[in-house]
Amino acid sequence: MRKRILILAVILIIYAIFTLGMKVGIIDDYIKLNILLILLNIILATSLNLISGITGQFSLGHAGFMAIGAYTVAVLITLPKPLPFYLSLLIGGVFAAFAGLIIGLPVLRLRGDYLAIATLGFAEIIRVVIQNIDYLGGASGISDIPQGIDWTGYYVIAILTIIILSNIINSSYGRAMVAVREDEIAAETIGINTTLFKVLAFVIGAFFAGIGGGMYAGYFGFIQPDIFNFFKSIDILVMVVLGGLGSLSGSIIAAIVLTIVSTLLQNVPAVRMVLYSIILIIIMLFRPQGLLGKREIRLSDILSFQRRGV
Amino acid sequence: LLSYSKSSSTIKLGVNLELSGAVAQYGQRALEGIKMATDEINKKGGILGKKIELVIFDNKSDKTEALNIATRLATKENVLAILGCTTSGATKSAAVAAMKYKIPIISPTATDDKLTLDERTGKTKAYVFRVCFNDSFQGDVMAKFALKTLKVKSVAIIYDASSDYSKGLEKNFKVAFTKGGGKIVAEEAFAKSEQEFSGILTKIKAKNPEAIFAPVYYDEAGLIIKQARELGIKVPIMGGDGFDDPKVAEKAGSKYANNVYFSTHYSGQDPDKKVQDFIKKYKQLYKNEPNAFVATSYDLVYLVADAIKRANSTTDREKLRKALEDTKNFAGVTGVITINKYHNAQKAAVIIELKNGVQVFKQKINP
Amino acid sequence: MSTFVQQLINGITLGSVYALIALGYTMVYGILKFINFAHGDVFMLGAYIGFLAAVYLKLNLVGCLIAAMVFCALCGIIVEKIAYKPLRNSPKISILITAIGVSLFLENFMQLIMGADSRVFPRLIEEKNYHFLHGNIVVNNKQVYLLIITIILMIVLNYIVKNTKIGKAMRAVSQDMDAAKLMGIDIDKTISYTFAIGSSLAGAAGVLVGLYYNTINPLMGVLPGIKAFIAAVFGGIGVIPGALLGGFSLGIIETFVSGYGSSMYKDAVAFAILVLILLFKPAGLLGKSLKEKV
Amino acid sequence: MDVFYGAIQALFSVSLEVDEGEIVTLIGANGAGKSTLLKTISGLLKPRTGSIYFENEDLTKKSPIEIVKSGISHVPEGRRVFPEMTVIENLELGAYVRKDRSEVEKDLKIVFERFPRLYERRNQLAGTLSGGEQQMLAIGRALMSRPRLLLLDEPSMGLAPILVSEIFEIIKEINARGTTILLIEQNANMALSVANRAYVIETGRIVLSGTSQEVASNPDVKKAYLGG
Amino acid sequence: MLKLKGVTMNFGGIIALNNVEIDVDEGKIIGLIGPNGAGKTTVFNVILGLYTPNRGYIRFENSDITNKKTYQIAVMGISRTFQNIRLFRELTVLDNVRIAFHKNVKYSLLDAILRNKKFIKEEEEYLKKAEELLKIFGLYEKRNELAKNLPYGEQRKLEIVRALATSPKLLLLDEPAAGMNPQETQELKNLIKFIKEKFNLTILLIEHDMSVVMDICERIYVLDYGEVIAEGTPVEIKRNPRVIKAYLGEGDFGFAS
Ligand SMILES: Nc1ncnc2c1ncn2[C@@H]1O[C@H](COP(=O)(O)OP(=O)(O)OP(=O)(O)O)[C@@H](O)[C@H]1O
Ligand SMILES: Nc1ncnc2c1ncn2[C@@H]1O[C@H](COP(=O)(O)OP(=O)(O)OP(=O)(O)O)[C@@H](O)[C@H]1O
Ligand SMILES: [Mg+2]
Ligand SMILES: [Mg+2]
Repeated sequence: MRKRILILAVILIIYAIFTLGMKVGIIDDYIKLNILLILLNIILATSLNLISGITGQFSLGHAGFMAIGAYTVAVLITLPKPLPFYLSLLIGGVFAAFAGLIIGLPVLRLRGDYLAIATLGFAEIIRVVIQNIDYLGGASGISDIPQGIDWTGYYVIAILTIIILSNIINSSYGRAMVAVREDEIAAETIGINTTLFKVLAFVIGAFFAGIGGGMYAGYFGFIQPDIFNFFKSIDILVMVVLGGLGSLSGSIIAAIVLTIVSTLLQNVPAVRMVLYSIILIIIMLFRPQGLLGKREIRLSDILSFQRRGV
Repeated sequence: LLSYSKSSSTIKLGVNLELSGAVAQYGQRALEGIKMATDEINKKGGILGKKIELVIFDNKSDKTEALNIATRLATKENVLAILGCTTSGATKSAAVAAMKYKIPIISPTATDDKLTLDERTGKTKAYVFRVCFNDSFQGDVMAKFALKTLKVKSVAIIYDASSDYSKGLEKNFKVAFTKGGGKIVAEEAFAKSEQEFSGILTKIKAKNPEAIFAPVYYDEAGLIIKQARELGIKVPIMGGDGFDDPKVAEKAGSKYANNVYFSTHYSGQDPDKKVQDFIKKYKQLYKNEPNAFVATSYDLVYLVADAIKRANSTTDREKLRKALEDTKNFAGVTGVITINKYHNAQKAAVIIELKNGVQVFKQKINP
Repeated sequence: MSTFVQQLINGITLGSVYALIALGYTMVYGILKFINFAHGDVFMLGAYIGFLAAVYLKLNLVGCLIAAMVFCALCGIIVEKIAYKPLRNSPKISILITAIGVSLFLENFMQLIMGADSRVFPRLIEEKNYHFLHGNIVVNNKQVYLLIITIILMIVLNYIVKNTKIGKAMRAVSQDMDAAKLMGIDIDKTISYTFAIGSSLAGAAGVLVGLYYNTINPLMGVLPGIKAFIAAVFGGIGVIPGALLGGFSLGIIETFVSGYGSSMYKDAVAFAILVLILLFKPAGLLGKSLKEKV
Repeated sequence: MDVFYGAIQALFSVSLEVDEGEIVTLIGANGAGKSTLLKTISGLLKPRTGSIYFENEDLTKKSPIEIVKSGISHVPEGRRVFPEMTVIENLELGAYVRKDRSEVEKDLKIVFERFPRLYERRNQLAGTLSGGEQQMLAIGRALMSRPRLLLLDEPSMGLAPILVSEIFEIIKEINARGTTILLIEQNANMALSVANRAYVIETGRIVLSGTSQEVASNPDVKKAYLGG
Repeated sequence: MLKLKGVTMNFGGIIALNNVEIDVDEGKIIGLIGPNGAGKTTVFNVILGLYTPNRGYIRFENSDITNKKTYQIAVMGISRTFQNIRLFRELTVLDNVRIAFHKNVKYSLLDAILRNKKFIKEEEEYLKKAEELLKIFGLYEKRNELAKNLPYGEQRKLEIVRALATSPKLLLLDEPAAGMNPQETQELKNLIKFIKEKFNLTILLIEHDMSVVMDICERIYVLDYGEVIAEGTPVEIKRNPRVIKAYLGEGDFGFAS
């Protein structure tokens, strides 16, 4: 119990510090934007980690679910009688989760690279369909989406995502997902319905991707099918692997590191992508298992460590 | 906090372009035009006694990054205005920041009709401008050209469904052409980076259109012309300013680059000294032929410089915005530009014909 | 009817392009069990080498092919040594990330030094069109070359992997590296060979496709790379004739979807068909879905 | 020799000698380091200190390939057959370093004579063989390189009793034809009955060595490894 | 309790099982022996639904499980170990065991997300049970090691622990003594007898080590080329000439002396 209160306190303190920073102006709008991007990437990376890292299902379609969330929100909050933003966001997540279910049921029978292709395929189908629906703006997208969310919303949702995912992972349900990753046959023989857990991971992951997409629409104000293309999925996958497959804290750190690296590289426009690719390779060479491997850095561990240190 | 720092001895202009990634070829060419014009202006002493300083960033052809960079330019770098981006998507994304921080953003080449208009209210976005014509104008021009000059009644369209430029032209051409009594016999779409068009061309061939309209960029244009001709399709092929690159003829091969017509901003054969100087200078600098991206971006800098001069302030974004709005009959390489109330460049279009791979001036169409 | 035949020809041509790239993909995958994401970019590199060889060294087609193949083989070996070898004992997905890194590097490096704009590939051979059925069906000589070369390369490659000693070594390495060492197989050398062959195939494909479409640019490998990967998986990844079959299937499906259905949904429908077929053949067309022995 | 897995030390200054023509057996409990020792000899692991000599040649720095070429063959623990290759292909790979093709053909016949079951299954993928069949294949594959020193890691594991005795017959026969053998066995009774000399290893250290009879009659060994 | 009737299984031409009939009575330890490749492991695989037999049916406690999915069969109370060890290699010893409690978990996903009392209480219970099981098998000290780093013999034991954690009624052991020396084998025998009593198990056991089979099995089935060639008590089997010829050989090695 004390542990929980402590964690809550840390979460609140971080929130207070950043909010204050923004009020005072130490954190200017540019930095704030990048902090929001980090939070968004955390949601996307941790949720993909549930699918690919924890459950071991190689998915290249995360951006597709993001698109569903983003478009749902964009449409619902711009209706003649607009729905409230957070309700729309939830609906966006549910739609994405539903898509995850529809796609997951047949596709998750496939393994490894075959699964990768199928998920990639579905994400592309989602994108192409949106691209060809004029009501959704077609290729030119939807712009001037009213802003429905700000720093507080981003922060709270990111924290909730982390807590929910980590609670799932550290339960029997999460362990069953890990079992699916490690050895499907062995998992089945100890009574784990591997299909169910694959689909479950897929649905939960898709839900949070949808939420992430909706948050994007609600803050960035402009969406286009092209934003949610295959390369977006790859970007998220890179974060997951770089952080360490199966490590939520790894995903969080990778989301932070990669977003900051990318921002810093803005300063060298001519070679930014060349440098980025080299950095990517070097990190992988030095940390082949990802920054954290399968380990987790828990907030509670850090706290208790510090207390001991004092 | 957000106002432009007064002490600066230069005029800082932000450049937000696709220098890497999917459409780097547009951004890189646009940057050439921007740099060339800036150098010229600075050599002549700058504007209002100050030199232009370009603050250049690469948005990786990524929309989110375009917004990120626009935010940076508007807040951290304190530039007077933002030049860019080349594509409508990135520009729209960046425009979110432009509106928020009240800084003019002027695109050299983004053509989507909706770019400068608020999608919710339909009003013109105060800080968003462009120096090129928009899709509906070009679509109109080519539809009229098809009906009146080529005198064709049935047209097949090939377009890039993943490109808002291509879709915009397609849509507006269709409307104008059918209104004028023409018939669209086929509409075929493909997605970015396609190289193989024989499938859709074969289908089109079976429908026997009198002409083909292909609102695409030069890479695809060259391939479409070539593959169509190889399949024995001989009818005229039309396009927009995306065709305006010498590569179209090179790719198609001079044998096939015939009976091709496209609308664009200016003709290389235009005897106007400004045009000829521009072409000569560009060739010297870059050992290459200029295309539409280079030319409009080149004009972009001069147009902004002109507005700064009229605003008589090197620091005030609001004054610059007004001056931009007031731009009338600005004489650039790509024509005489007036910024209309929708913040679009109003100017004449020229129609170019390819004859044995050579660009020949065909006619001029006024707005 | 003539339209149908013409579409079939179009589909086979497109399929040859996919197959040509998929061959190298599948070969590297078959041995190392990882998706060499940079394969499409090696293909691009091959096209540029061919381009440079033709423009500056004035080499003919064969010369350009050899130049591109040799250069790409070297490149493949170097890339493997730098970016993949240190990760040999890591999860395959880690190598996938360095492969993405390599891919980004090659694309952006080329954009940097050669410019992002496309180049026109020189016409190295005389183009000829053959007309049939009163000009209703057109085949050109480049299409024929493309098809023949693809098939020949497939046969050669299949022979190498199935029947030669190095081929057996490759397969052994792919199945159990330690056990392969105990057989006296030089793992490094075998993998280098694999990359050399796979990359030189990509190089050759680059030149041929560059010649066929006469357009090259630094990103030209991205889409064909993905499509070839799909083709390889579809045919049964790791199975060499599968790459050919997968490539042709994908090419023909795409062409027919856009030729007879809606071209707007070409990719979506093609994908849907592929996924559907995969659901019934979960290991691809020619992949054996072995019941795992437990 | 001292051998480590990362930071974990698995062997502690182990010294061991095998003379030409001998059968030497190494016995020890689970996790004692027996397999580790064989892996070090065949070059899969590198000792941190110490050295390995084979016929006056220093193998310590050599790669597994060179070690195989010099005449050492290793039947690893857990069989490690190539699962997606046929039985014949597996056997052919055993002769990978050999150049004398006609002799290889002969040896292939000999292996099939020894293990008729493998002949029945010659075109089956090795991964689908039963456990015991795979074990036969692993031994057969090692023999294909005509080794002068054969390292056997628990060759009788998973074999039917009738085959166990056969395997030991085969080991004796191979030895009689001039192949030196270093044998790891859980079935210490059998191992000691065919071996000339034996070593006992406990938690990475050699604790006892001597002729088979000496070792077999040691009371500690009797109690710990011989089931009585 | 378990009944195989007329079970036939072939793999593209190879008949791995031919008309196999096996009866396992509740509370017994039954042995399954036979030459290599006779089809013993395949019997386990068809029981657990990893392969579906081409003919015949399998009943477990009065229900037909022939076409059931593996996990359903496991939930019904059959658990197994593998000849080629299949642990969750990258997980710790403790986690390997904890995962196996999944089929008994009563808290919902929502309980897990909310970390409520129900969740915490159950989790604590599983942890305690897992640790108890590990202690029985002497693996408690190694609970935080990765499974793949255990020596072979201990991996085998861990597999048994994992199988037990699912609280099965019927336990299938595939060569549990492989890779163990006589002393360890002796311990294993005692362990098997012990857990059988403690957890009220029925056991079907494949083993080539005759000292194990003859000592602890009450009945033995002998397979050869996919057919049951003999069935009986250890004494009967030991003397059966067909079994001697096909499987045991003439020597008396392997028998506990
Ligand atoms: N890859 C590894 N990483 C870390 N430790 C290892 C590794 N492989 C083996 N070990 C450890 O090294 C020690 C010796 O293992 P080894 O496999 O040599 O034992 P063994 O005598 O062959 O046992 P067994 O009879 O069970 O096969 C054991 O404690 C084992 O846990
Ligand atoms: N998936 C499969 N595909 C093809 N053949 C198979 C497959 N599984 C088993 N077999 C064959 O079926 C036969 C029986 O195999 P099984 O593994 O049941 O033997 P076993 O009695 O357990 O032998 P061992 O004692 O050696 O483990 C073997 O000949 C094997 O090659
Ligand atoms: Mg061992
Ligand atoms: Mg078996």
